[in-house]
Amino acid sequence: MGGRAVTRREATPASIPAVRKGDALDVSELPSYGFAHRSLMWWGNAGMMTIEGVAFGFMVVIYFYLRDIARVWPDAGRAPDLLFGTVNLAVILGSAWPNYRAQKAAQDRSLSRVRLWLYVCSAFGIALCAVRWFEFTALNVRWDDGAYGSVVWVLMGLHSFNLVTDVLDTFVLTAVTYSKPVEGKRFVDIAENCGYWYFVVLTWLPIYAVVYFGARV
Amino acid sequence: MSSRCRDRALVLAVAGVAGALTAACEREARDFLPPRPGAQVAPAASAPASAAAIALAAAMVGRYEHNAYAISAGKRLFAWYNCSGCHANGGGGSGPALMDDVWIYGGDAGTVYLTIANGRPNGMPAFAGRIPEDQLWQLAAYVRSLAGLASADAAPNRDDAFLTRTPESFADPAKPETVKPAVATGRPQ
Amino acid sequence: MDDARALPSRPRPRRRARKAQASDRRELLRDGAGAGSRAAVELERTWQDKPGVRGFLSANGHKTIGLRFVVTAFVFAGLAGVMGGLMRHQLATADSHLVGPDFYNQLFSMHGTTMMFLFAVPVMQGFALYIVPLMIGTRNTAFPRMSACAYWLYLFGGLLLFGAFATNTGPDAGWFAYVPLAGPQYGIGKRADFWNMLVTYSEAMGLMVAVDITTTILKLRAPGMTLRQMPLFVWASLVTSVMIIFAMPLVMLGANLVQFDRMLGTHFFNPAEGGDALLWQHLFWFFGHPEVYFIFIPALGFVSAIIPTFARRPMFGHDAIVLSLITTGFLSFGLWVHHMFATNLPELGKSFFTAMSFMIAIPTAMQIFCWIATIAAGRLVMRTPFLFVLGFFFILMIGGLTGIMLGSVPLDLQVHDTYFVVAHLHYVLLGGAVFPLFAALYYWFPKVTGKMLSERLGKWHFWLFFVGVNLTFFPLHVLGLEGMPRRIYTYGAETGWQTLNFVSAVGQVINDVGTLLFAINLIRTIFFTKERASADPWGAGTLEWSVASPPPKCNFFALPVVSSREPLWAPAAEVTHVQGLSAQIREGLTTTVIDALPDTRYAYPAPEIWPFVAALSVTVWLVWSIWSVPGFAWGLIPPALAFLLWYWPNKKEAIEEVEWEGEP
Amino acid sequence: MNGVHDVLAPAGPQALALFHLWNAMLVACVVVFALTMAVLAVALWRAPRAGERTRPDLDAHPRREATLRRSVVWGIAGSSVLLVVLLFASFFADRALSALPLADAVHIDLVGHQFWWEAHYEPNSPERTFATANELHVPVGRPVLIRLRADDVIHSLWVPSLGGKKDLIPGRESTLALRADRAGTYRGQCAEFCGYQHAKMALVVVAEPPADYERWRAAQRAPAREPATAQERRGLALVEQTSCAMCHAIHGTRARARRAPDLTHVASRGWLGAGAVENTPELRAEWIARAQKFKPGVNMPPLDAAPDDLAAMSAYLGSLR
Repeated sequence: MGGRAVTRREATPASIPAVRKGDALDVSELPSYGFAHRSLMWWGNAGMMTIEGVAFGFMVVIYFYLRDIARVWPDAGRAPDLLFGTVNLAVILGSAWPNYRAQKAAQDRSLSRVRLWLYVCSAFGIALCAVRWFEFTALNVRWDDGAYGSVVWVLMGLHSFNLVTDVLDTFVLTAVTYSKPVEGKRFVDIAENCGYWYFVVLTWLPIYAVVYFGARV
Repeated sequence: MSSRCRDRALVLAVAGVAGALTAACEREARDFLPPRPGAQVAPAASAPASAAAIALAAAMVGRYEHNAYAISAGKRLFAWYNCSGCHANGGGGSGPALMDDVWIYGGDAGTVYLTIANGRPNGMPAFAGRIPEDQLWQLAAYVRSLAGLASADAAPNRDDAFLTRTPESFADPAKPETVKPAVATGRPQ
Repeated sequence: MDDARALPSRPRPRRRARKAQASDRRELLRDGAGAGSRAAVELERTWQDKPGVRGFLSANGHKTIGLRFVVTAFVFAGLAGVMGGLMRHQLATADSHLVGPDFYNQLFSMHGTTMMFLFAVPVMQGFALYIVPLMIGTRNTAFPRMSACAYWLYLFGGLLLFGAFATNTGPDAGWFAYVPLAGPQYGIGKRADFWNMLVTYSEAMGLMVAVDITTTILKLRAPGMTLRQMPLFVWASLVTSVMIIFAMPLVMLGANLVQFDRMLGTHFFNPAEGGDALLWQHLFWFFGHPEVYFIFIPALGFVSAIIPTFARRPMFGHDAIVLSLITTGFLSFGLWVHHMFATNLPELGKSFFTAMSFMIAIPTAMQIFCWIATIAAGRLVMRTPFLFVLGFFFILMIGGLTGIMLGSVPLDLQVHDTYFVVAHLHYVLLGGAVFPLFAALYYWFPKVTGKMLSERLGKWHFWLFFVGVNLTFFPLHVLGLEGMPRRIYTYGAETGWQTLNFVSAVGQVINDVGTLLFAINLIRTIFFTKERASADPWGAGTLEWSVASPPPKCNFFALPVVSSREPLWAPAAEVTHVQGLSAQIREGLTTTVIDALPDTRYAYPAPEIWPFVAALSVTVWLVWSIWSVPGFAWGLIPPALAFLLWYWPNKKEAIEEVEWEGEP
Repeated sequence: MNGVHDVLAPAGPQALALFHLWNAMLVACVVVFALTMAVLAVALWRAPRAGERTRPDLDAHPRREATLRRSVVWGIAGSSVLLVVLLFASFFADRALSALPLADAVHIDLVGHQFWWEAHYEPNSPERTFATANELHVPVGRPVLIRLRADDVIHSLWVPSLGGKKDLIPGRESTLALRADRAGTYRGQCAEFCGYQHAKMALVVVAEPPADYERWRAAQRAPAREPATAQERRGLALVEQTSCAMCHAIHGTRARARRAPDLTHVASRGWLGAGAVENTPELRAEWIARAQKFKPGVNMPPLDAAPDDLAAMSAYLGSLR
């Protein structure tokens, strides 16, 4: 099996500027960074999102597990008020737009546009954190009131942790655009941070549904 | 760094580590065999505890307040001996509340021990002789933990039961004050 | 190479911060076989760790980190082994009073926790960190600083656990830490908190390394190393890493939920307030069963790397083995309930898990048959690594077959939580992981140190260990059937369990002698052997054997181009290596995921102190949070700062990188 | 007094079904193991030897590879068939376990405590219920339906000679059905780690002919025997005055607490402290004085008493048949 002769293939297609020179493959003309799945950062980010996604997913499973064994749900407190959660949903969905623009700008390596949109993203981030604060005040249950309170607080806590770290990331990336020289790799980082923001937005949809409607439906 | 400064840092580090070690050992020891064997067979409830017994008890309660095993044993006994019947998980019922910072007879270790051992007027029964001396100390340590007077590291966390109060480890160690009992109710006014 | 060392050193060119012009590029020093010795010297300098303590703490070469993982893991394993010996000694006689129940509970909890969290997983990940980049032809892993940080987290976590144990705060609720015994009411003191923290540490470590290894394998393979030509050990590492990414978050989450119950008074596991004690068992075993496979699958990779070398032929059924590895990875997520058959879960569901447990035997059987076929069709070189592989067959088979018995719901009801399980799990873990691990140690030792371990001592080690393991653990099957439960610190003489326990203790001593011989072998070879090993002492075919032993700092002076599974056995190819990467900054090549076509050049992160500082600050946070609830929040500030400083661009590096930059 | 506790010595239909399954599994596994090892041995025996420098064999030998492939495929097919057979065996054994007829079952409520077993017979018929601890008596040939609850942490009930185990989990109820077909004493033990004294949490199951069982049951229903001698009377007084009465119950006396094993008929039991010490007068006295010596971590506190006081208590408790 392993012993059969292996058909040799040309190691590079024409589109990629790695050229054969004698018995060597010259890669000096290759780009030193790439966007999306060409960059290692994208893979690291994907790993990160998988890890957190698994944690979120199981937290939601735990929610329904506990709901399933409960006689009444919520077993203490009331379902959270809808106002701030829904405001958050609107703002977070809205934040996808500047995020998209920032990602595009990073991919175009346009420093000024990157800065502009990162500022907008940061503003959205601050707004989201503020709304999140009010959300916690309107949960209508304490974490030690019962299993329902515990699971709601931890779900919200996990997402808030993500939210805050990514907002801080955005601040840092904005600041870093002022540290010269700006390597191309930094645009990749910004683009990937924007990719991660989509994850924060997308995870909010199921968590919003569970936290705000799990105790109503 | 000068050598003297380094020496001082070294001493501090050693002291810190030693302190952590002692604290950990005090907290974690499980002394299954208590220092004094146990209940006297002849009930001693009528006789007031001797000064020596109180001094010993104060010392032992002081030690047990830093020992998680002793406090948790006290907590178990608090339920087993039906202390909750009157004190209701520490919140107070027909007996006074134990979680607050108000003490009728004083909240120091010796007094709490004495209250449990000899009882008090208006309903607090005497436990000396009925239960081993060691358990009196454990109960006293636990009762103090209810008011946040025991070491927070060693104090119990929440129970696997209906939530009736914040866990002992969260109790606020406010300064205890002594309030004279009202004769009729045994409760502070 | 020796010539290159003799050349006078040259200061590195300094440049101003601007995009390199085409004319400048010609002055930059690039690698490649034709680049000459100057490039080689420059490469070694570039890849050298910085000197001094700071350099030691900053190092992020995959060989350094991998080796640190392996050595640290073996130190922890030694300590846990001593605990195991103490337990066997305690149980050797009935009504023994060598240790009391409280200490015994800490002993077996520490033994299990250490072996699973601080030995088995880190040692396999350490091996992967060391071997994988060499095997796939790259200079470092994708995120070396993350792995460096992971190592420090691992070390601090381990030290913290052992520090806790030394101060009588060792976990005492078993390595599975079932609530309520480890919960807020019955897990008194800080013992369970330390266990929860350790789990957080070790899972964070495992996840970081797993992401690193996955990315490395997918994106940094040498040109031409398509997925189908990837060595089996690399496949095993890939499967393991992906499994870790899906399983470990769960136990990390679970341990934190227990910690919230203990610390904040939440009610996840409090049945009186709507929680459920069984929930923890689901969370733990959904991770806990795959955990066994995190240990077992890399070991299968070792075996698959070693057999072809000593059978002098490529592996029979390479593709089938890859498929088996992937299948095993998938199926291992469907087995967790077989640890919970004695609970009151629905019967029908349990039967499903029986079927799954039986099914996972098939891919493993497939691999065993392929290995035997390879041996049958090979020409055998009987060296110590191969002996350990043969021992692996014998012991793993027994462990696997008893595993099938345990997978059956009704039979499990009898033997669950008895010494039968203790026997089974030690057969599986020793046979399935430790024997291959020893094989791997003997096999790759010359690559790592440049010296060969003594064959004579190695064979003694093998036989003593083989006999010892069987003598220690076989009688335990019988004890389990005779009704001896696990985790008891003593038993009465009337139970009749003494004889077999005594035999087991004798086996343990033989085991210890074998291990001692191994230690002597290590010390003798490292400190007293002068003879150097060649680059490829076993005549193996994979890439790690193409470089000197020990490997150069940069691994490859010119990255290889690959066209077969065993490049060193294959006839000479037309294109043999890559040229044109920087010799002055740490540069490598990314390739496409499936076909391994050159994609971009990649500047590896340089060594930095920040991963160490970050790990330290995370430690501060976790320890603080054991003692104080506000500490749980405020303690986040130091790690946040550390990670910020870690990320903040280093001006000098940025300048260098810009000068090597090529736009996509 | 020491009971049988052996998976391979079944004394009831449940354990017997499991015993048969065990035998089938054992035979299958031994055969598989022997075959695989034999094939490996032959392979090792027949394969030529070589050295590190031997040129690796990269040439494809189509016939040899085909033979290997065939062997592996047959091996896999064989193993799969065997696994399916074992799966069915397991499934049918499972069916057999749940097929135990429970029509005239003896109902027992069993509560796991750190570190002892509290039993209530016939909990649903107040006129027939009674409490005991750490020792169950069951009539031979009649099924027993045990309802399991845990008071503190998780425990697991396991009587190997009668059948498989079942966990006792706080907040969850489960049941275990057993039947003893042969008279005898069977030892069970807690099988889920439950703390300091998990090792000494035994449960003795005495299976006896129905007539003996009825006699035992009637005796257990009765209140405690009145003390007959002066020493026994002194013993009772001491038990009522000291810490014993704070946790234990003896029906018909002032000891009515329910935190520790019911002692109304403690003398009818073979062991004290859930299998910690044998129930002899001397050991009983020593147990009362210092249970922690035998079972460190048990909740029974020590008692500071003169030897003759201890002897009196031991004598009184020894009279509670």
